[in-house]
Amino acid sequence: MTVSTAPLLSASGLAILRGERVLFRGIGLTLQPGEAIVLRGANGAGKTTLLRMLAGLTRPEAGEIARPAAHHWIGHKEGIKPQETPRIHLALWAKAWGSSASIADILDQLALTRAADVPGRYLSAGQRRRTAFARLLLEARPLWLLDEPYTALDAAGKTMLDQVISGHLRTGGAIIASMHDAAGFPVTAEVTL
Amino acid sequence: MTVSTAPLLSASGLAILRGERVLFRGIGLTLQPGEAIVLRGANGAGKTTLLRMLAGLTRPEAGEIARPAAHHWIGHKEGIKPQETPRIHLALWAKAWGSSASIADILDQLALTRAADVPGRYLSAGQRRRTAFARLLLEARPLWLLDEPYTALDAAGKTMLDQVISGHLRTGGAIIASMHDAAGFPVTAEVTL
Amino acid sequence: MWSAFANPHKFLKFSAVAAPLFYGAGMLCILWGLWQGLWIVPKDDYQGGDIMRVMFIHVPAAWLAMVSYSGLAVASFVWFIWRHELADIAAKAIAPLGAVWTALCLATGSIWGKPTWGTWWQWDDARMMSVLFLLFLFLGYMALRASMDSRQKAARAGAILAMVGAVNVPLIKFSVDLFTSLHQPASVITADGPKMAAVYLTPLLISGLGHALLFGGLVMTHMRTEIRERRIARLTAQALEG
Amino acid sequence: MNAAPIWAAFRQAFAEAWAGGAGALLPLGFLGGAAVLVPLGIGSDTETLKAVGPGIIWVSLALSSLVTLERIFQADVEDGTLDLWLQTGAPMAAVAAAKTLAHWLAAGLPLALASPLLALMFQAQASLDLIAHLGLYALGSLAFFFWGGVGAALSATVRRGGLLISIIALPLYVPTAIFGSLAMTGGIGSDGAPMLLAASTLFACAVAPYAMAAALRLAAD
Amino acid sequence: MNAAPIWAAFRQAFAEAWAGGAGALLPLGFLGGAAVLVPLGIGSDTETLKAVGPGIIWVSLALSSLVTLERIFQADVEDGTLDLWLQTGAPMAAVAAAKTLAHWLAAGLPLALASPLLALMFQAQASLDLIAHLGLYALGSLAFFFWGGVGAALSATVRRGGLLISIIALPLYVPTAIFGSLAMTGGIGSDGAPMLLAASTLFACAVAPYAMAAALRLAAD
Ligand code: HEM
Ligand SMILES: Nc1ncnc2c1ncn2[C@@H]1O[C@H](COP(=O)(O)OP(=O)(O)OP(=O)(O)O)[C@@H](O)[C@H]1O
Ligand SMILES: Nc1ncnc2c1ncn2[C@@H]1O[C@H](COP(=O)(O)OP(=O)(O)OP(=O)(O)O)[C@@H](O)[C@H]1O
Ligand SMILES: [Mg+2]
Ligand SMILES: [Mg+2]
Repeated sequence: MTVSTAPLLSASGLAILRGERVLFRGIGLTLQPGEAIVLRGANGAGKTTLLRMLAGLTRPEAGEIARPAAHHWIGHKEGIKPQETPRIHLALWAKAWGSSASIADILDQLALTRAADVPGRYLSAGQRRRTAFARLLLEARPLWLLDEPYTALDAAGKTMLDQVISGHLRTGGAIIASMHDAAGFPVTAEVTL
Repeated sequence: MTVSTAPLLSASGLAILRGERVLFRGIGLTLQPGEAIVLRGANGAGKTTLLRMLAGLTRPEAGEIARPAAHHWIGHKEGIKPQETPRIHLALWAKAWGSSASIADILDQLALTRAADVPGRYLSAGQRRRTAFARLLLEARPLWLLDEPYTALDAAGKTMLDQVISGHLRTGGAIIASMHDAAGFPVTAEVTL
Repeated sequence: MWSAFANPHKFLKFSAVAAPLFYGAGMLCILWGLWQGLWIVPKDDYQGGDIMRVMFIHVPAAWLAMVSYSGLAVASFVWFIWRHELADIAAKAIAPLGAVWTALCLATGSIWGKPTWGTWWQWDDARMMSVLFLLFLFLGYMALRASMDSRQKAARAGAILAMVGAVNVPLIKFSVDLFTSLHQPASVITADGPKMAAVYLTPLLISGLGHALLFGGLVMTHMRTEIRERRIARLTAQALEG
Repeated sequence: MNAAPIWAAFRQAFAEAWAGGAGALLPLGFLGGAAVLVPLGIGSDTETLKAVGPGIIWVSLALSSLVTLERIFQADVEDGTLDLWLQTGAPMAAVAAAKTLAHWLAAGLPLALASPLLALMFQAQASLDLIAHLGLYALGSLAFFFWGGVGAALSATVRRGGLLISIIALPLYVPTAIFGSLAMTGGIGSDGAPMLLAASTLFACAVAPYAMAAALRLAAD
Repeated sequence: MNAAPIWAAFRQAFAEAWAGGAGALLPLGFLGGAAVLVPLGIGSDTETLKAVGPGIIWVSLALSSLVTLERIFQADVEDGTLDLWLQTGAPMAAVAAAKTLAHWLAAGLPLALASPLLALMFQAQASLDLIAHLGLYALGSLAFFFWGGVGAALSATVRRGGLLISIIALPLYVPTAIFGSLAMTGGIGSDGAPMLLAASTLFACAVAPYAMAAALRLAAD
């Protein structure tokens, strides 16, 4: 894949203030299909803030972001309502995004079959994370923005997620993930805040 | 330390139902001073539920728990109010527990000096965890119950926590921690759910 | 006999016989009371003429409304302290029935009030308001139970509410003495014994007994259903466990 | 415009509104409770009650719309759902309108439907007017929910913003309340009042969603 | 008994009550809003207004205690604070009472203090009675907050349990509302009413904390 393709995401000169203080400035990055960038930085360095910015949720103080591709965003908070079971949650977003993926298959792939009908309020921490990751499989989108994806996952869950991410990268997708541990998928570059 | 000391915690025959289903049954454990037990189990196996039970928060369906020693509990949720800064949070619990520890020192030890006056609502995920762990140092208590303690911590944070835990064990404390990764402190036994 | 109420198995056996007996005896008493009340006793013009005959439903219903709430509170207390599952089953069974009898008291009271007091409802009347809120308490109790996710939690939450809500019962009973009310003061259940004329009193007491028996029978039937449902749930869980 | 996300937002909000227990029964309980407490304080003079009845119903509608709305958007911020909705590609104003409509259907409309009963409790004469009033209450409460939604969205990041909502939303309620009660009392100048009420509701439905969308974007930032 | 945790609970709750924006200004806004909306619906006949004034103030107190309390315990459950309080070793009933008291001081008492102003808005004659009434409102609202706290604790695990709270708490409010309005209207048999009001408040303060504690233990389970 040496054909020069258009980047899925490019940003330059990003800066943000938090409480009168510059959290970071001059951050730029470019992401081509098949690439994985890992964000590193101490607690409170601004990884979550940068990811939210790239997702279009937070307005940068300065800098430019171009994101021609569709993206998925999985943050610290999973976006599952207390009354929503994983099955209902996925059905809802399948509907909203017009996806026709098989929800039963996705639940199976994420080992959520047993918890499929437990309301969000009672899910375990790992089950909540898995439900959020299930959204990634609902609709194919080139760009994935993942904030500390390994959080709360057991060993099997991490392996499963690594496979999903590797598969995504192989088929021309790209990811940016913030992480404190070693990544279990091929990393193109690391950005440290 | 071969002198037979009284256990800090002992439990036997613990069982719980969740949604008409037995989550676990027949769980028993005994914890002597200086011991560390790690709880293992897949996502949703019941680690959090067992820890809450040992902390006296959840009522077991069957079984006995004897907990003669005082304990600290750090769960998935940190117990920090949106308007509380780490400094205020620690001052509050120091007051409630009648502790006279130096809050400035503790903030320093957890590398929270910069975030000491940021309201809970704006803390980063790791800063929230660190604030919760700071409570462990406010008052010396023999038994620590920790649910996935490494979550959201950066490398430096994990090292720091390992040191704190090792120190606690050396001075006759004991811990039970649920974990998905390898522990960075000496583990006496693993219990798998 | 009391042991039968502590042990679900014995209770099932006991109630299999007792519930139909209660229905039968209860219906007999009620019908006799109604027959006396509607056709035999003289009408009392001071109490609104023929409409006063509604008394033979209204007063037993009022008594049962208070008694059933007290029963709910007592059963909740027993469950809360001793964790007798049957007490919770009883509480759960009493609530909807208590609501029905309370509604009956309100409805008959209103119907009686229109000709005698000239109004269906009097908003600042402590007796009427406190009975209305008794109905609210029953409904709130049911809504609270329904919103809890497990049976154990529903029982605990319900018990707390039922015990706290018991403040309302004395308020209902003594409201007519404490406040100026359109409603007449008690004339049957008073400290110095009944003051009502015997022609009215006997059928009224028999009716009251009838309502109590019918209520008791219905509670037992509800409890039997609930016991069986809990058994099925338990067996299903065991089967799933393998 | 793709209607699927908007429809999904509506369904989610509706499920959420019904999840907290017994659904529409509860706002009814709230309204009933308010209606019952008022005369306790006021006394039971028939004339006074008849005079205050419609006013009390309006106020109860306004207050219970506030209680209902307090948590809508705040919960979305706290559990991360708002992030997802902001990124669906659908216009956020439409999503916000769908959510508000769902909550109105679950909590507002049942209140309006119960209003004739309440009016009777307040000694009103049973008449066809009560049915007409039901329509006015329904219209008015729709406006209350939309303006309340703006307040809720503005205070979504402030924990315990419920009372802040009241301060923001109550002034917005005033025109609706004026036209509504004018339409009902039928005094001088009340001929056009139902039209004015409808117009003010229409205005709320047209303007509030954009305000909500802007406020929600701010809440996520 | 060690008072330190109880005092800490009080301080935390007080800080929380004031954090959500402008603190006591907000309940005042709420009460003011209600006071403004009511005459709008009722019309401005002096006699009617004077008659309904005290009732409206009672109702506003009751409703705003509900709005305030909705989030107290629910927030504690959601952010994990409840777990900490349950493990302080201090009696949970005392902690719950301290929290309730703090919220009453921040939101209930200011309302009571504002009542003479509101009464004047409702065309009441300025007189010393208004000050006496202030005391009655303060007493009564304390009972409202305690019973409301029971409702809030019971529905703390149910999201959007606010409306469930209303259904639970309103019946518990009745004795207080009855005695309170009786004491104010000063009709026949009202001699003992202030005493009865005080007794019902005392009863609430004595019983409600235990019910709250039991309900909170349940919410954490
Ligand atoms: C909706 C309105 C009414 C309600 C909520 C109501 C409620 C009650 C209650 C709770 C009792 C039981 C009192 C006790 O045992 O101490 C009772 C008894 C009674 N009620 Fe009513 N009532 C209403 C209307 C009326 C009316 C309109 C009348 C007739 C004018 C009436 C006549 C009676 C009588 C004669 C008793 C028996 C009292 C006794 O002798 O102990 N009630 N009612
Ligand atoms: N209003 C504010 N005042 C002061 N500081 C603030 C404010 N809001 C946010 N901050 C700071 O901004 C930073 C936000 O960081 P962010 O959550 O992006 O960190 P992160 O790199 O994701 O950390 P973690 O690894 O802990 O998740 C934190 O250091 C926080 O203390
Ligand atoms: N009401 C309920 N109905 C059905 N299942 C329930 C209910 N409440 C809890 N559960 C199940 O109980 C389990 C609770 O597990 P718990 O949170 O203790 O897991 P854990 O071992 O801590 O998992 P994790 O590693 O993901 O944190 C989950 O599997 C959850 O689905
Ligand atoms: Mg982060
Ligand atoms: Mg867990």
